[in-house]
Amino acid sequence: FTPAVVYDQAGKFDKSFNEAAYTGAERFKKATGIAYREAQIANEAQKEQVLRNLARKNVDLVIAVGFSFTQAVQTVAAEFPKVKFAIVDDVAKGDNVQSVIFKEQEGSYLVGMAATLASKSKKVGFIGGMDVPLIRAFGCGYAQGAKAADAKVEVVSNMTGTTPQAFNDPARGGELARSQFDRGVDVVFHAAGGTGMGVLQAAKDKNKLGIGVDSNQNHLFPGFVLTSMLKRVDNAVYQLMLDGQKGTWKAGVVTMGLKEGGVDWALDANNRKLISKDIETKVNQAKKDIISGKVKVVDYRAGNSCPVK
Amino acid sequence: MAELAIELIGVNKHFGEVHANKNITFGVRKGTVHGIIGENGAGKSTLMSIIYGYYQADSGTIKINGKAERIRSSHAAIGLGIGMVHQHFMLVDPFTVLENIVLGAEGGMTLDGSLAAARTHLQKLNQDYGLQVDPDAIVGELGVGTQQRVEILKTLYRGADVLILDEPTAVLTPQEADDLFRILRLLREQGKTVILITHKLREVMDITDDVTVMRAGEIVGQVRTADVTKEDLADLMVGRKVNMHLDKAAAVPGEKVLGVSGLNLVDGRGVALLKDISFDLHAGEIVGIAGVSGNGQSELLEVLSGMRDATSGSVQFKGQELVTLKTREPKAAAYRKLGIAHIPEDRSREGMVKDFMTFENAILGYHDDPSVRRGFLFNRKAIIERCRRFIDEFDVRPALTHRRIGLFSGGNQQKVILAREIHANPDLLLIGQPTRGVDIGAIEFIHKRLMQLRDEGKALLLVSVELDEIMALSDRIIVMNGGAISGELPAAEATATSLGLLMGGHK
Amino acid sequence: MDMIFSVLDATLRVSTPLVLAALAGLFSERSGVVDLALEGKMLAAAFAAACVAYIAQSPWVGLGAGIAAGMAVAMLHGVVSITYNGNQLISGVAINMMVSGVTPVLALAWFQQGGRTPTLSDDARFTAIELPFADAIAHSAVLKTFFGHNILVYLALLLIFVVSWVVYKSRFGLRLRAVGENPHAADAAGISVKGVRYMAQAIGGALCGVAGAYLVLAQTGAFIQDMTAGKGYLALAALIFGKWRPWSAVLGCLIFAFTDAIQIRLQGVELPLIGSIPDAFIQALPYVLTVVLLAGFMGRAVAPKAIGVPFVKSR
Amino acid sequence: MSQPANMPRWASLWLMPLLNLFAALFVSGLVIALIGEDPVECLKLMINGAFGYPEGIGYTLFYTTSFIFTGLAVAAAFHAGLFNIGGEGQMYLAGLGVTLVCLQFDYLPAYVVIPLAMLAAIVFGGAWALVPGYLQAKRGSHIVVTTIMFNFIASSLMTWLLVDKLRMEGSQTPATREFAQNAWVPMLHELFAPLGFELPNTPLNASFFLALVALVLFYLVVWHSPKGFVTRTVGLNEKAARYAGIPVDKVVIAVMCVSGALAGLAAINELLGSTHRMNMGFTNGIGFVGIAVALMGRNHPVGILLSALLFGALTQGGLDLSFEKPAITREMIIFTQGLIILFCGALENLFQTPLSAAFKRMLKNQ
Ligand SMILES: Nc1ncnc2c1ncn2[C@@H]1O[C@H](COP(=O)(O)OP(=O)(O)OP(=O)(O)O)[C@@H](O)[C@H]1O
Ligand SMILES: Nc1ncnc2c1ncn2[C@@H]1O[C@H](COP(=O)(O)OP(=O)(O)OP(=O)(O)O)[C@@H](O)[C@H]1O
Ligand SMILES: [Mg+2]
Ligand SMILES: [Mg+2]
Repeated sequence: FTPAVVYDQAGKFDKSFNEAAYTGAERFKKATGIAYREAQIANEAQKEQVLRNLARKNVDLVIAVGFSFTQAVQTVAAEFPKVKFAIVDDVAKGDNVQSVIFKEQEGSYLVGMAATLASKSKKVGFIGGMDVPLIRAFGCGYAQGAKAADAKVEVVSNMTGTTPQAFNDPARGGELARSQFDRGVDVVFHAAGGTGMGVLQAAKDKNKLGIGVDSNQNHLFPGFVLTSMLKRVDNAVYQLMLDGQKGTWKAGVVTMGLKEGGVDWALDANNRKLISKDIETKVNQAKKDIISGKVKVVDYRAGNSCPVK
Repeated sequence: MAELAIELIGVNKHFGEVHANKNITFGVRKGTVHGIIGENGAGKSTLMSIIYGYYQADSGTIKINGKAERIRSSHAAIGLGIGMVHQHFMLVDPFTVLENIVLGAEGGMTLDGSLAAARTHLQKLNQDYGLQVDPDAIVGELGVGTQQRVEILKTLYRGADVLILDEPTAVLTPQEADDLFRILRLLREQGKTVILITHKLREVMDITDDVTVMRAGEIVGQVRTADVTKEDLADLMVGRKVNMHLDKAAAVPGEKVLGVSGLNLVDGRGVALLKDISFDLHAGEIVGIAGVSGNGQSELLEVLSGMRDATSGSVQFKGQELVTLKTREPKAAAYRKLGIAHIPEDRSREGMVKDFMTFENAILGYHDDPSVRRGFLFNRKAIIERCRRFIDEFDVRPALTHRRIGLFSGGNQQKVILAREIHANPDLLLIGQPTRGVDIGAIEFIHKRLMQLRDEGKALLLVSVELDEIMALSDRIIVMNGGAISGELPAAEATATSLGLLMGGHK
Repeated sequence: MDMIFSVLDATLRVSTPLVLAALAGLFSERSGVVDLALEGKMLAAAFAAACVAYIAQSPWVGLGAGIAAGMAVAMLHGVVSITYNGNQLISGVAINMMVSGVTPVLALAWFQQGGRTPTLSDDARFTAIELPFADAIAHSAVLKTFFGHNILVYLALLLIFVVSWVVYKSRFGLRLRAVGENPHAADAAGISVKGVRYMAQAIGGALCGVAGAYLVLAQTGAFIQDMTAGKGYLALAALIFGKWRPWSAVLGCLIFAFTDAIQIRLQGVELPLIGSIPDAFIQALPYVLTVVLLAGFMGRAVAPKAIGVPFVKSR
Repeated sequence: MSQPANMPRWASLWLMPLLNLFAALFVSGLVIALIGEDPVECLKLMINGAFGYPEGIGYTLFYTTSFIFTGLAVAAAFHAGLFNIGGEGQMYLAGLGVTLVCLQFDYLPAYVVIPLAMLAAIVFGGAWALVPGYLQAKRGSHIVVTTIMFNFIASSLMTWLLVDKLRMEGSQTPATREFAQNAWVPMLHELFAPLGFELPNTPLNASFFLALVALVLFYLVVWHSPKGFVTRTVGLNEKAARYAGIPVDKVVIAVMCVSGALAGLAAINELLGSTHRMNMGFTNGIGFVGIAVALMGRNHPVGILLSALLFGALTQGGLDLSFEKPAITREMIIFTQGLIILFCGALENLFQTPLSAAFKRMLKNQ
């Protein structure tokens, strides 16, 4: 059994979902001793090429990371019906394709609540990377959570830029965070990859709180990272490979929400002191309510709009 | 024998396959003015550049004040008391005079101190040599004559004992040239040595003590000026008999080709550059425009050639009004099509594209002509043929159609431009400084060609700062001063004195 | 009031690396060498500063390393453009690519953190310094802007004065300008054209070094792949905008930084009459403004005459 | 620069660039060895990846196609003395034109919609370059600054359009819907299939021929037509251009339009030849590579063809290499590209002195 992972343009070490996928694959390798192949594309045309190449080289399961692969996966999967394909972050059609999508809004909702509860100024901030629907879904979930905790809270939101560079500009991230702090924000959540490093750094410099994203970033600046919104791409990739190996892999759409452990908030030794009992109970309660369906978090992508501002 | 300031023994210099200086051996006596003459490309500038450390000789010895020296850079030359005023001025245009003078000889890390010291020194030099140069003027805005004085001041400021001047008078008016010579004589009196490169034999006879004649990289003669005549020098230089006197038949003016009346030009800053200019020009005559440069001649050419719009007035060309002419293309192109050709004053910057091949320059301005195109493409063969004809007829050397024109000597560049404009068979030819920097052989040729053109019935308007040239070629002479016409007289009646008075604005 | 302060404060912070890079470009371009390599110089400096500051646990050593790296890249640009008379535009583009490629490779090899360097602790960074009597002027937004920054911001401010003094009032400055305008004239005056150009590269490299170090040591606390994010090009644009004059170039940088600060604060804000403008348009604001300013007020920019032309002794 | 007289033409035309290429490869080899890989093997993998098998060649030529267009775009402006850094934005906007046409009209037959899309690419790309050109000509705004700014503005504009206006219903990818087949430029493997040739399935498409035609036309126009003559005159000596009666402003504007249009044609290759939809950021640096391609190719079509091919090969061979050798990352490839540009494009005089000395000695010995 040979699995393979294909990273998108942002690159394997994007401190975001590509990196999380890499972590998952590594975990699989460690657990099973099975090596995997990996590839990274540099432009549009290479997407199909790389997928096709891997399919041809007797790879059993090809995992494409990122919504930009959707089209390529659909095309190539149709050409190689015997090979299993998977895509993370979007839905691709095909009888041999599994699509793993996350309910980012649910995890964001939780950290939004935590943010409001931790905020003294009752102003919380959001900093996204590039202005795309996925990132807007983060922001929208966050705003819903924030407002749920306190309807009067103000959510200040910024996007970093309009090119993929927006995920790699920590200086600008820091500047955006500072601008929000100057406007009274005291907790800021970033969904901006490498740019977010600057956000968290600025939070620390200004003695404010930041919220990490994707992986657990609490340890980066202990005492200054309130929590992290976990998006377990690593789990998803690990699970995909494991299923592939065991033969339990199935085509179709897999949605990873709070219920499935696909998203979560992070509580560990690094932020233990920042999270009061009150926050912890309220957030965990919300988590339960979402899982049980009592609380519905709106997905920005569903209607291209957000119920709260 | 007097002491030698500079002595060269067996100096050789190659540029690739060109042997620019062949086994040069000669000496310059201290405290003299030493002339160096020779055709374009004879190797004069190269030789001087070697003395100034700009180029390194391939072989040979250079002695300064009797001591063999290796001059590796201009810096070293300056240290040995050598100063050079280059053919193309080596000035930084946006700098002030003062800044240009201290450049490279500042004397301290900060500028304010250096400039203050230089200012005092400069005042003294200004006084000693009767130079009137404003230390705070921007060099780029100065006239060439003043720029040259700045160059001389630069060398004096550095304490030069030997002053090399490469074609200093090529761009000067006679008055400015006279002034330069006055300065050079003063320098000689003070014991300085001057080396003077020039194409003007009159100047050589006027001021030099010794003359060295170069031809094709070699020294072909070294004489005391007192021992020779102009004609001897010319023959020595070119290697054949040169006819220095133009035989001019009387003009037979035909119909009126150009009628200028009440022409005015005011620039963006409100300065009047041309004031109420009126004159006529007929077929078969040459009208010369004399004047100290900067008195509107250049602007007049620009207006008449369509490169600049007049503010008011009328220009009638073959009965057509040009000033109000509405054209879709730029006026310069429209005028050319009507039959006005133009040889610009600043040939190397305006009249040609240095990086273009000869054949490309041969069609500059005529690139839209049906005769050079085939559909939307060029007719390459026709262009080359045309260029070849130019080269043959005007004896352009080297006779290469595929050589960057920047690599040709000034005289040969001028011939290509001349050929191009004459070939267009214009009714009116505007000519600016036709022989600037050109050697006497080429001058002879160019003058003959212009006369021939006149005799074919063309109208020629000639602007030149060389009074000799104006007087030799023109049938009528118009003198300009301060943007206005200060007088007009038949060439036969003109003398240097009468023209000089008019040029000074005395009616 | 607070908004004004916040904007001015951000302007100062954001403009600092731009100003330093623009001044660096000024030396290079005034000497006649086109400097597209500003980006690469800065990025290399950021990388070196991050690595060394982390290892030495000292921002000053990191700054030194940044300066050294900036100068090293500048020397490469110099060797190509000055000694080998190479095409300066190509050299700049190539150097930027090389630095952009090699830094993450080295970072990965040395720190195993995916092309990043470890996050610096506060001891290894330049943090805000509190100036005395800061409170006394707390009522003035404009004055307050100048307090509570890190030392490099003040260094940059100081350097503007130093640079404009050097360029206009020192012997080196005179030679620099001469070499960029007319190298043949400078050469004839006994000045080593190549020497001056190398010197300009060295100074420019050092300034870029400070700029790059600022990004890491003052702003982000770690090196991240391509973290200069086009600042070198923006600085170059500001330099051209300022017609190659120090204060005008600084003004260009300030305009960029200022509109950027405004832009950040305008995102998502409902404007009277217009309503909410898409973020994308607001983000384009600094660039649109630059174009408008260039077209409307700045007039023709006249570059140093010899810029981009290798100096070859001949006429 | 004057030609050293004692070096044969073939040496300066072929030998020196080759030596430079080797020098660049040598230095990158050193770096590769430094990270513990075998440089020779890597080089082999790379060359094999680019030229060793039909599919590799297909991809190499596909990339080459786009690079030719953006390279020509930069070169065209260069001949008029303009440094157009805006190829990226012009290509992006041209993509918008193509997209709008295809979204509206892709039900029309191919022979209508494809030319229409090409026209749109030319018009949109040209228009995006026209503004900087106009500002340069009439207001003296420096073209380098304005084109950089226009790249940023283009990317802002396109992000907004793709996210909020053109995005396919129900998808979260900032991309349009797929264009109907009518609008697809025929792939080479499809074109050749009826002739009995079996080519691998690669994005190489008929735009490649368009690129070759563009190269030839470029040569003819620039060096053999009055238009090119006028352009080069403006580029080399503006004063002489005015003297010659050339409308300098108009030429500057027109050349910028042509330049933008050429960059725009690269969008045809990418959108109608390969992705068949508009993705956010589809230009992907192709416009910038065009600068390197043009400069290295000395703004001459033959040079542009060769350097576009080199960059195409690096893109494709680099992918294959990093595929086989995970240690050779994308960043290593970028570094190598930079080295090659530096050595071949800027250090062309590196070996001049030693080489001409060698030739001199050889001539003497004969
Ligand atoms: N930099 C150079 N590179 C190559 N060849 C050169 C260079 N400079 C001069 N030459 C060659 O050397 C010869 C002598 O040139 P030089 O400039 O010394 O002539 P000149 O006597 O000063 O001419 P002119 O009267 O036109 O000023 C020329 O014919 C030319 O071919
Ligand atoms: N870079 C060069 N390469 C080859 N030859 C050159 C070069 N520069 C100058 N020359 C040669 O040097 C000679 C003299 O050049 P120079 O510029 O002094 O001409 P000129 O006749 O004095 O013209 P002008 O005074 O009008 O500029 C010419 O024959 C020219 O071919
Ligand atoms: Mg000469
Ligand atoms: Mg001469």
